Amino acid sequence: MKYPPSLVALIRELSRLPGVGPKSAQRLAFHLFEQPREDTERLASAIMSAKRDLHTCPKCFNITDREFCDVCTDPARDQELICVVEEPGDLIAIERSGEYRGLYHVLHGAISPMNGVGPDKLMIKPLLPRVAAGMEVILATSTTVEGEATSLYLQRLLEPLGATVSRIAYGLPVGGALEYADEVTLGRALTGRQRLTR
Amino acid sequence: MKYPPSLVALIRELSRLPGVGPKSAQRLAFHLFEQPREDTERLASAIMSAKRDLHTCPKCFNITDREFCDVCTDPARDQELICVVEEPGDLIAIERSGEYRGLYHVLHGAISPMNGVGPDKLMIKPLLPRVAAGMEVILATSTTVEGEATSLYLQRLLEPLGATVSRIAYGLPVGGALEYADEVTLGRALTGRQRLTR
Amino acid sequence: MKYPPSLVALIRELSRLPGVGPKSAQRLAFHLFEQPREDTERLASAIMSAKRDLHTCPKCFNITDREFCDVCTDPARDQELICVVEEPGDLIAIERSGEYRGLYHVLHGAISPMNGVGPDKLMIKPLLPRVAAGMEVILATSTTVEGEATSLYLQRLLEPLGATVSRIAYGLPVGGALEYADEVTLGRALTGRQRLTR
Amino acid sequence: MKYPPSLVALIRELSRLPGVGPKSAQRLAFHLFEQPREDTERLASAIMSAKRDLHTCPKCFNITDREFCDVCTDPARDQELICVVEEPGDLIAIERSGEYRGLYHVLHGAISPMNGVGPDKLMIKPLLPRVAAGMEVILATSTTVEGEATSLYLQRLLEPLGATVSRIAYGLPVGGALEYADEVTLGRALTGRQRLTR
Amino acid sequence: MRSRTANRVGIVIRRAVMPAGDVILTLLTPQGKVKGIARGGARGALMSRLNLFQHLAVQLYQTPNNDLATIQQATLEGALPRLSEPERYPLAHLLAELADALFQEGEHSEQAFELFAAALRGVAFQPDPEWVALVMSYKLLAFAGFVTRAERCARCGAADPTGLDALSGHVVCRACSNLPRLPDELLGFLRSVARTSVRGLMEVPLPREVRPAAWRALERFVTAQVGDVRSWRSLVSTQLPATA
Amino acid sequence: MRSRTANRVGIVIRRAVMPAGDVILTLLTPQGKVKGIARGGARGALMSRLNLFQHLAVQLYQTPNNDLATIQQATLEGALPRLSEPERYPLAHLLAELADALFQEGEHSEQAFELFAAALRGVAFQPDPEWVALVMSYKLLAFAGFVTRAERCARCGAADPTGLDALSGHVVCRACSNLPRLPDELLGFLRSVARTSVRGLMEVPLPREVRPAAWRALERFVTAQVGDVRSWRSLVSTQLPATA
Ligand SMILES: [Zn+2]
Ligand SMILES: [Zn+2]
Ligand SMILES: [Zn+2]
Ligand SMILES: [Zn+2]
Ligand SMILES: [Zn+2]
Ligand SMILES: [Zn+2]
Repeated sequence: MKYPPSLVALIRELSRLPGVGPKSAQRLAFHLFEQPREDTERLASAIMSAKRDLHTCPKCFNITDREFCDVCTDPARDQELICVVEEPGDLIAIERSGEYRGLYHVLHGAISPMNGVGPDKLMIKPLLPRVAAGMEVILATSTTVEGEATSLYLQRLLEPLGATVSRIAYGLPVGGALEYADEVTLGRALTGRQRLTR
Repeated sequence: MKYPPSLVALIRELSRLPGVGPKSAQRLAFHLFEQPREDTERLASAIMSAKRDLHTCPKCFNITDREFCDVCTDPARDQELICVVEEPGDLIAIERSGEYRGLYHVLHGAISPMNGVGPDKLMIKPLLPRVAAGMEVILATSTTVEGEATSLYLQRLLEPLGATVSRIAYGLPVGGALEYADEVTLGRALTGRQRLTR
Repeated sequence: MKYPPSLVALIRELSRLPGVGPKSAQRLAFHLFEQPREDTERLASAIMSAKRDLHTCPKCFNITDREFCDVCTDPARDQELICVVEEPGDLIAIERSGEYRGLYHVLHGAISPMNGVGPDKLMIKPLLPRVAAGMEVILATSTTVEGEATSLYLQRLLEPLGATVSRIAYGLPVGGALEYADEVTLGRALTGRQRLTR
Repeated sequence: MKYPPSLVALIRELSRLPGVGPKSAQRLAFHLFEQPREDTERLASAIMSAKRDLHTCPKCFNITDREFCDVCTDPARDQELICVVEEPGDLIAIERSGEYRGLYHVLHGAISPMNGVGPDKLMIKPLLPRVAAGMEVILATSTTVEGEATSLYLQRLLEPLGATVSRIAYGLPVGGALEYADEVTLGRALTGRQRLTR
Repeated sequence: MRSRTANRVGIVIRRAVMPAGDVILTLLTPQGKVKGIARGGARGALMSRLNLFQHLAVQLYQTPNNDLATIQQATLEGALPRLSEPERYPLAHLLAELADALFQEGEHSEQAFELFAAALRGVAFQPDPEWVALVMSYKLLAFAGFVTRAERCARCGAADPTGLDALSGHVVCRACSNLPRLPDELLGFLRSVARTSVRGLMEVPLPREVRPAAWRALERFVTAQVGDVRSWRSLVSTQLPATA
Repeated sequence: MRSRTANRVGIVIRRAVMPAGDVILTLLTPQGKVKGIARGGARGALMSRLNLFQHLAVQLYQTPNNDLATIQQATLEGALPRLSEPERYPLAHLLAELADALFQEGEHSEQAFELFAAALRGVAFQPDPEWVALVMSYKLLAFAGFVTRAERCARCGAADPTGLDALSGHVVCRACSNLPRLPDELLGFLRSVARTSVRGLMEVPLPREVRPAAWRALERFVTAQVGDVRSWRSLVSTQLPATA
């Protein structure tokens, strides 16, 4: 049996999405086929509108549909505190934690020479003019080797500017038993222990 | 931070897809944002075209973009053999196995009174005029309770028409060790054993 | 810190068990340490007694603590039916299915030249005198390549003896949807379909 | 088929081990049956010796086969630093990290009233005389609610003794991406961020 | 439909870690008590969410061959970290254990859930968590149909009973019991607790010196009517003398 | 035997995270290069172990239907955290990328593994990581059979060639190349690198001012003989001017 070309095209496009294998692409295609026309139209136009309306904030490189993003234009945010993250999704994860009230800077990646990503490919240059003496910059890149290398690179660049540079804490996740933690994390959790005060 | 409305809309629409949780929807949305405009346009238009071009074959209820589907119009197919399946995806799985050269009939579901699916909700009625004495009908519904019930229901309807009715085999999957099979399947595999002949 | 030698020895012995990694071995060792002495003694003596009391049945090579095993000495069993399996665990899985009332023959492995297991390493020779014309031998080796090769090898040996030789059924497991079956299994399930009769 | 009683007994004893279900117990039993006698004897005697030789250190409640454990008798260990853990396995995990050179105190559990474990059931009383002004006590109980409650309870007891009390760090595990961290842990990782200094 | 999943939002009232790292949770939800297992939950991505007293949204997957549903996804709706504080922690355990004993699986009750959630919140944030726990324990019992009889002697029906019945935990007259007379404030509380609002009860806390008697009365009543509750034992020992 | 698992100990030379959170690792081991996928490895218990440049023991499970083996267990044998430092990080990438290009899957070689492991350790701990990387790059190339011809002109065979051949990366005579003359120290290094011990080479580092030429010679040779290596591009930009 030959598949109808428009079914083939749909399956091919869907299987380009990250995390969607050929089997799930087929399942998604059949699902879309069984939905009412309004629903599929809503999906297609949501995809088009998002692409048309969204761009990166010229200040912090977060995703936005205005000139500057919601964080950059919020006067209640602490303007002396910048949290540097790798991806827009990291920014959203931090926002969701509800523990942070400063600004952000999205690098759009981490340094990885073997993948052709040097510092010049990341939004590092536009970060420097944002940092002034007396401010704090929190390096919240991943705790992978790539994220740690990016953090060390930024530390060297930022310290001469007179800013306080800090690194997101390594340690045990909430809800964990020591027994299930790996040795490296456990070692970092011990050396990074926090003094308790009443 | 408030998310841009078109990002929110995109995440909401994506999370309606089966198997896409809120976290994956967000990841998909960011991915689409980072793609070139042509790629996202191609996805959106593939969704729209599929919806516009595809419908079910009036004979076997397979998905097609012509009047009748590719299987129904292929004269090389064995016209005396009909394989009854639950979903269009099952038809494709069987086609992919390469072991079958007859026709199909897609029920678009299985009998499940608890979910409000009676025989009248399925494409059972249009199956009967397709069956004549001397033909063989293979019941290839799932081996779940619902699929088995649908198979028994069809058997009662089809036997009076003089057709040979057969059921897809229960047994061990290829590549399996007995030890890991469940007892019920193992029992079916033993009672359904096949005589070997040189 | 040096571990106490008897703890080290216990962890080492436990980690030799199949499916017990070094971490689980350590967890098991601590667990044994915290149990009352009677419980650990019962485990140690169960291991020793099993080793002392059990051997393979000289007729069917099942595990037993008598001269012949329970199946071989049960006169109610169908003496004209022999089910050939790879391992004692397979025999038990079939017994548990409750669908079988014949005898067994345990090969203690499958043919695998790459792992140095030829037919001579298996209990194949003692099977031949047990088979006579008019009997049925069910080949219930695994559906892996090795099990299938062993089955074909036995078929060639047994057919000249005038016995009916049959193979456990390949097919869909009970409770499965077609969509999730692999193509090879699906093909076998279709070609091995069973005719339904009222 | 009736199983041989010594096989039944072995399976029953094995399935009492943590993490060993009835199916794995059966598999382990068959495995032991197939091993040479010396190997099974070595396992059985390792179990017995461990039970006979091991007890808890009267000072820190670590597992040992001497009067006092290896850590307590090592003069090179920092005698002014005590790390409090829930289980002996936690102590070993910390030792393996190689980052710690002080002493330990094993509580043998965490406070959990609904499981009948009050502070009196744990090795808390013998900890107090070990703590003097100027020492540091690191509370390395789990980051679960139970471990956190135990840590808070100990903090109240230890602070009046003039010791520095610290808590193992909460944060991101090494090798993690922010995106996959949960919000609570992310929040703790941000508030617990560490100032970087050249 | 091939789906066997259900979404539930509730509070974790019991948590047990199996040796292989699986976590078994009991949640109290508006749809009743549910139990599920999170495979590898003690080390995996769900770890931080699967904790005692946390308010979770979970996806449960029920297979036909297993009685215990599998917890596939969990999102945290809210945590009450202050419940770990020594003066609150054993009280939270008591309430959770009571809820576990009083409500059955599949017994649909939004009210029971709301009452329990309010109780935990109260213990977490109120300045007098002990009083919250006493009041809410009686409220949970009353909701499940267990009300201490204190208006009339539970044995002979005489008016104004004053002593505890060791067997039933109800209040009986002097003729029917030889236990000492209960404090007047406690008698007043026991007579009014079922029909007074939570807010009303919170406004007139029992004096500290009467509370031990109140706990003993509650313990006897629960043990007689509901069954063994293990948290009692830690109620005294966990709270440090300085803060109790 | 029904087992399809194998244990391997090696160093992670490549790591890619798939969108669903799976991690694909390439390890260089004494038994050759192996590739495997850790399902959910970006969030699960193995997370901390599945990192670039880490020395791991893994259990691989090979199913008949999949080419990519599954990584089931991983224990960390050793990490080299200093490789994240700006002056070492791009050099480690270069060595890993070279090893990935030079050694094939299933090509058993303990020596190749030991050489690469020594190279990474040197870059991590030596005070002059740039020199370690240059020397060890040439050593890895030589081990794989790629030796720069520098004794005689690679084109016409004339003695004492002095310039680089843009096409092959070998050294040629003035008649055969119009590129400028290489520095004498570099010519000496190129002529001796294959037959001198690592220790011997480490003792006589090239002066700093000659190194850019040495890198260019290496880049040309690798590009011509082995193929495209992406890490070159970051060699300059990643290292901060102050520390390079
Ligand atoms: Zn912005
Ligand atoms: Zn058709
Ligand atoms: Zn036998
Ligand atoms: Zn000790
Ligand atoms: Zn009375
Ligand atoms: Zn020349």
